[in-house]
Amino acid sequence: MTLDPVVLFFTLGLVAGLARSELRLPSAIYEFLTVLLLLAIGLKGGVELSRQSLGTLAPQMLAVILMGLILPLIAFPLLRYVGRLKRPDAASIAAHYGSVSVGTYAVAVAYLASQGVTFEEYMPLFVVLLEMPAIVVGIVLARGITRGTRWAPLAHEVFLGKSIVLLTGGLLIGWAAGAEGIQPIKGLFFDLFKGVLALFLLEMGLITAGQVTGLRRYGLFLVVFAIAFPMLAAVMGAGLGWMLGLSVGGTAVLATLAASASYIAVPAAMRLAVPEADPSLSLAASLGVTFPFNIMVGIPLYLALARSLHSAGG
Amino acid sequence: MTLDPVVLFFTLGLVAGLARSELRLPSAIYEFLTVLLLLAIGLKGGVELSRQSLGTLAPQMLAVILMGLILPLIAFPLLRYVGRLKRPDAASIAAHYGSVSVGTYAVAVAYLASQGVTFEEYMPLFVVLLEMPAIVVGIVLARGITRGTRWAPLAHEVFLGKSIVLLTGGLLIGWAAGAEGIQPIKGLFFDLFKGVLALFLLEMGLITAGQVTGLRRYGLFLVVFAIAFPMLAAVMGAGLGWMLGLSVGGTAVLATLAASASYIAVPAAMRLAVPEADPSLSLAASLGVTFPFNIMVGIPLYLALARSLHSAGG
Amino acid sequence: MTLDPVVLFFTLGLVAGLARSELRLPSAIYEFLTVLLLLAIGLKGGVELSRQSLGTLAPQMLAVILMGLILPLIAFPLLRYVGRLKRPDAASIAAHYGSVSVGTYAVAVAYLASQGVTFEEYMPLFVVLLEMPAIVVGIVLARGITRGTRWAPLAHEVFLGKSIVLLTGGLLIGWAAGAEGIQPIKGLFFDLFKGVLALFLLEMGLITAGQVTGLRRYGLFLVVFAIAFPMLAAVMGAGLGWMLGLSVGGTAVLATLAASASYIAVPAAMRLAVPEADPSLSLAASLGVTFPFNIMVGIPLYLALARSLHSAGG
Amino acid sequence: MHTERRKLLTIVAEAALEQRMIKDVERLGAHGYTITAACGKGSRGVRNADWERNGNIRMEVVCDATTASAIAAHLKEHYYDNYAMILFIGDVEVLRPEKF
Amino acid sequence: MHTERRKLLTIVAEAALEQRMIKDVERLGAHGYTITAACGKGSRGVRNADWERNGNIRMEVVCDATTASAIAAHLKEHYYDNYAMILFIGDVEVLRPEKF
Amino acid sequence: MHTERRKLLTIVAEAALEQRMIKDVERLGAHGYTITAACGKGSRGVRNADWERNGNIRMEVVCDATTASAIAAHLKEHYYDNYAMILFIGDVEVLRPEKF
Ligand SMILES: Nc1ncnc2c1ncn2[C@@H]1O[C@H](COP(=O)(O)O)[C@@H](O)[C@H]1O
Ligand SMILES: Nc1ncnc2c1ncn2[C@@H]1O[C@H](COP(=O)(O)O)[C@@H](O)[C@H]1O
Ligand SMILES: Nc1ncnc2c1ncn2[C@@H]1O[C@H](COP(=O)(O)O)[C@@H](O)[C@H]1O
Ligand code: NA
Ligand code: NA
Ligand code: NA
Repeated sequence: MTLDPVVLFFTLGLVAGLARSELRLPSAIYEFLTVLLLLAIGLKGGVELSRQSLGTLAPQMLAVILMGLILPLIAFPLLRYVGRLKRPDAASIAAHYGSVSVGTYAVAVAYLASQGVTFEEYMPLFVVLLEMPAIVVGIVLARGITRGTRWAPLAHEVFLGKSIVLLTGGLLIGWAAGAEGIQPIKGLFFDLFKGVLALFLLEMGLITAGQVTGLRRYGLFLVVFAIAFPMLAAVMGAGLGWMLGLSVGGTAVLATLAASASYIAVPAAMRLAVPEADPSLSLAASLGVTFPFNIMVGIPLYLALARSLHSAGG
Repeated sequence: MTLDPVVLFFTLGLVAGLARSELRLPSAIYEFLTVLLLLAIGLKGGVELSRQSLGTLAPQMLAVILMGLILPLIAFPLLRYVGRLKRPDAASIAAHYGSVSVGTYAVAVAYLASQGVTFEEYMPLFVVLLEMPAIVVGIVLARGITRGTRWAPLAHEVFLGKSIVLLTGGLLIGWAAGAEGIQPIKGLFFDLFKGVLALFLLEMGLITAGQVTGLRRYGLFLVVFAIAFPMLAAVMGAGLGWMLGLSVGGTAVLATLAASASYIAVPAAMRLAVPEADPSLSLAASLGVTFPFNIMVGIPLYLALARSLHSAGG
Repeated sequence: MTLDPVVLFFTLGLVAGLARSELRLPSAIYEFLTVLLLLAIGLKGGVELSRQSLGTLAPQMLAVILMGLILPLIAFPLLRYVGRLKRPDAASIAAHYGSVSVGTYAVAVAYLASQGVTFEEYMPLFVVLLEMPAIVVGIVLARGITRGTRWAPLAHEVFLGKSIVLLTGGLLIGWAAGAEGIQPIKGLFFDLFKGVLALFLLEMGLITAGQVTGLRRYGLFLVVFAIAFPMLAAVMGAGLGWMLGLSVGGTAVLATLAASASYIAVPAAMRLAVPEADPSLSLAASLGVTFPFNIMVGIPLYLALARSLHSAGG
Repeated sequence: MHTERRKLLTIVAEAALEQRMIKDVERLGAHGYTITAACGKGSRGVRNADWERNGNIRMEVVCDATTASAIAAHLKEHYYDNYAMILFIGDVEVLRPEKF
Repeated sequence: MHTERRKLLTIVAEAALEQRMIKDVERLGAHGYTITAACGKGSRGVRNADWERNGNIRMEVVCDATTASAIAAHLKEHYYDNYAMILFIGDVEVLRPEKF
Repeated sequence: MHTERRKLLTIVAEAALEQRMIKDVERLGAHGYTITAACGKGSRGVRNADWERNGNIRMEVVCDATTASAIAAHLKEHYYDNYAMILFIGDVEVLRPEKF
């Protein structure tokens, strides 16, 4: 299983970070790279979307949202009763793993491209759909429905958070402008995509290194969960993709989305809605273990899984 | 009248901003995009300049400077006596509208390109020439010539301000290096131009949203002025372009320059020379109303105007 | 001797800075450009490295390291006994001139390309090798071997400093991924290289302007040294390149490396290990004089030198 | 030159709280505030700004003693248990007491 | 350890004034200054740095009482009417009185 | 609301010292620190952040008087001769004395 070159940049960042190198990308640059990735992914998806009929998409969209609701419901009892975590911590981590990581999605796209595997390019739509539901479930798991959560500021925080605004905005612009309308801006958003992703992963490696060092404190269970649950979720995602009649590539991407854990939208939302949950716990799991596992080991596995499913299912 | 895709990014920023999204580009990135735009525009103009003879340019240059002196003299009485604004405020706003907005120029260039309309590419030279004169007029209008203004620090502020230095620098480098000399750096400055403009407009949308919310305070007159005066100025600019024998595209660009209002060089200069003028007033007008009006509605109108002028004038 | 367009950006920055323009690139952007340059240079070198056998490289690598050890030993007595500088200052400056400047290397590469001269593209390897040795020599010169320097934190500072980590990382990734592996990221790292270099030089010009103004304080000797020593070093570097059987281009590059003075890695290391040395002294020399001299005058000279050496040596 | 005493309330807290802290101090009677980005370390570990909203903000409020303790009490009650936050109060002289 | 009393003058003002404020404080006898970028809100509304020079700067000057009030008086006279600016003065102990 | 007195130690120094200063203050008993980026000017000339690590950092430590003077003494001994650095100490009230 050969590593995609972009992943080598992650390794470089990880090694440099673990060796306590002074290397750091300024936060403004990290922000810039994130904005470029989110818009590029949204735009690509939107262009493709303009070729689809809502009729074919609607059922897929519903199924995907359903998956986003179910995943945290499976994660929670594992965390609460097997892992013996406090209720708010278990609920918060469940929300992280029910939601998605755009960075992981981007690596999956790059990997499929390097493997010459095609997929349904409107999938960024699913990324958007998957961010929200798990958050709602997580909050209800932490609070119970009875105790009134102030949903308004929360919905605002999530729906108007950077990632959803830029992904949705990109989708709409791509959809409105269409393939040739996008041409003049493809120089920045598409030709540079993999390079931008490489730099982004370099910084992610440095950030991950910071999380890894914190892992020891949280014991073995969290590490095991952060590897085992994504694989379980990937199987469900792949199964769903197959049932929805997605291509091999599409199935692999949906598996990756299921396996990925959020580290942007959900942490912010949880900090607001479930402040008693320890944010470093969920970040250590999603950033320190799951993200590196997915991009270095998981994604190739999920593609293999999708392949075997399709060859089996014929 | 279809919107150029780059303008959709402005709309995205505007909507996100009005919805109070947390989305923001770091100021360092906004600076970076501005530098790229200013240099790219300057370079393009410089390359073209190296193909022109001063003889043909000199009269045009003089005419354009004259326009920069006259526009604020028309705006001032309207603001002072119709709008009943305080003298310094009227003078400051007049200076803003006599000067130019590079962002608006960039959108006009992008729009003409998407419409397949060509224009005299040395026009960035006019952008430089138009920044300064209106500032001088504005200061004299505020102070009268009698009361000594300290011009030295002011000239320094304007001539050595970011926008003039980078535009002029770009012009000179483009002029010195010529078309093939520029080749090796076109990857960054030209191939990415529209993408960079799109991101810039995204941030401009967010900034504009902040201004719009402040508009209510200043009453209807300012809003009307910020739309009516640009259209009046556009007619003068188009007329001048036509008399100077510019192409349809060139006429449209000169109309756009006349219609655009500064929001970088002039605010800084006025803060220094006419501190008693309320800066939020002029920004609300030029950023909150005129900039969005020009890029979303004005520019296509000005092109139509240029076309009819030329077909009429034969 | 025509200036490469990228050098015109340096001139623009220098003039703007000397005229006290407010123009500045945000430090985050300067960081970003540096990261891009270091990675791009490393990647290019790494790709080429994957085509070389260690057998042919080993002797060259040793020779280059030796040069890095000898250069400061020549510089020190000149600074200490001719220039009458304090011991720590002389040692620190010697270290700066024994080490290398990646920015100067990048300009040399751009210049050779514009002259259509090829060179051994694995040379970034030499850049890495040349950063370290002079630092060790400089510290020993300042402290003597007797007085125990705490080398551990120092080695950490240098080996894990931004420049070595990114250059080495780039070399390894380029080496591992090879020419076609790098393809997908060439859009960012290679196609934009010269544009990024141009912006970097613009900022370097502004920084240099700040140093120049400080030069007066340090008297004539420092200025003379900062021009004469690089030329002396260039002769040695060219001679070595010729003896190692490098091409004309390679000889010119090695001469440039010898002539260049560090302004990133070494200042940081010296601040840590020889704090009593005045950092503004060495920066004024390397940034205020040597850097501009090399990129505007030196590099073409060094190429001419390499040419004559090869035509003479046949 | 005539000056008057006021309190300088300084709050260092995780950046995620910025909007809510602004609402709070204004509601509790502060006439203004100044914010700078910061990083640091305390009982809740290292907080640095180099990714997302993981950094701190440092907010200063010049106000009278009553407002200062009102804000301090409010922040203590609502945020101390679950958020990274400290605050401290000093004495300062101001020129235009009516402003603060 | 021996220390001496000095004044800590803190000025928060719109960034456009930076160069002029630097000139002023040096001319009025300050031996140094420290500046950090800031945003905030006051009687002239919200000021944030996310575009052009629309942010604030926060300048600190450690100096003796006379210098402090000289600077304060000068700034009040020249800038208070037309610019966003506040200042406040506190007491601090320093190690090297000769420096300040 | 009950408060207690503590010292606020503010250090402005060249950014290159950041890591070492952090080690020092923690070793000398500080329970935390807050750092902001700064530029400025003093006896060692202008220091601005717009290139490499040429800027300053501004570190604040809230602690008891003994810790404050211990840190001050240590910094004075180790850095004053060769590095750009100043420090000053003020009085502040804190809510949770046990934290500082
Ligand atoms: N003793 C201290 N001195 C200065 N700043 C502190 C101190 N303790 C905590 N802080 C700051 O307050 C933030 C939150 O503190 P904590 O809630 O203790 O983690 C830290 O990240 C520091 O920036
Ligand atoms: N009461 C206050 N406390 C802290 N900072 C303030 C206060 N009032 C104003 N400021 C700061 O001073 C700047 C200018 O104030 P003003 O001139 O009142 O708009 C504001 O943007 C704030 O950053
Ligand atoms: N009198 C002062 N007031 C405020 N800050 C100062 C003062 N003197 C020095 N500084 C700050 O401390 C840093 C180092 O001072 P110095 O060691 O004197 O160069 C300077 O760069 C300033 O940021
Ligand atoms: Na998931
Ligand atoms: Na105009
Ligand atoms: Na050298």
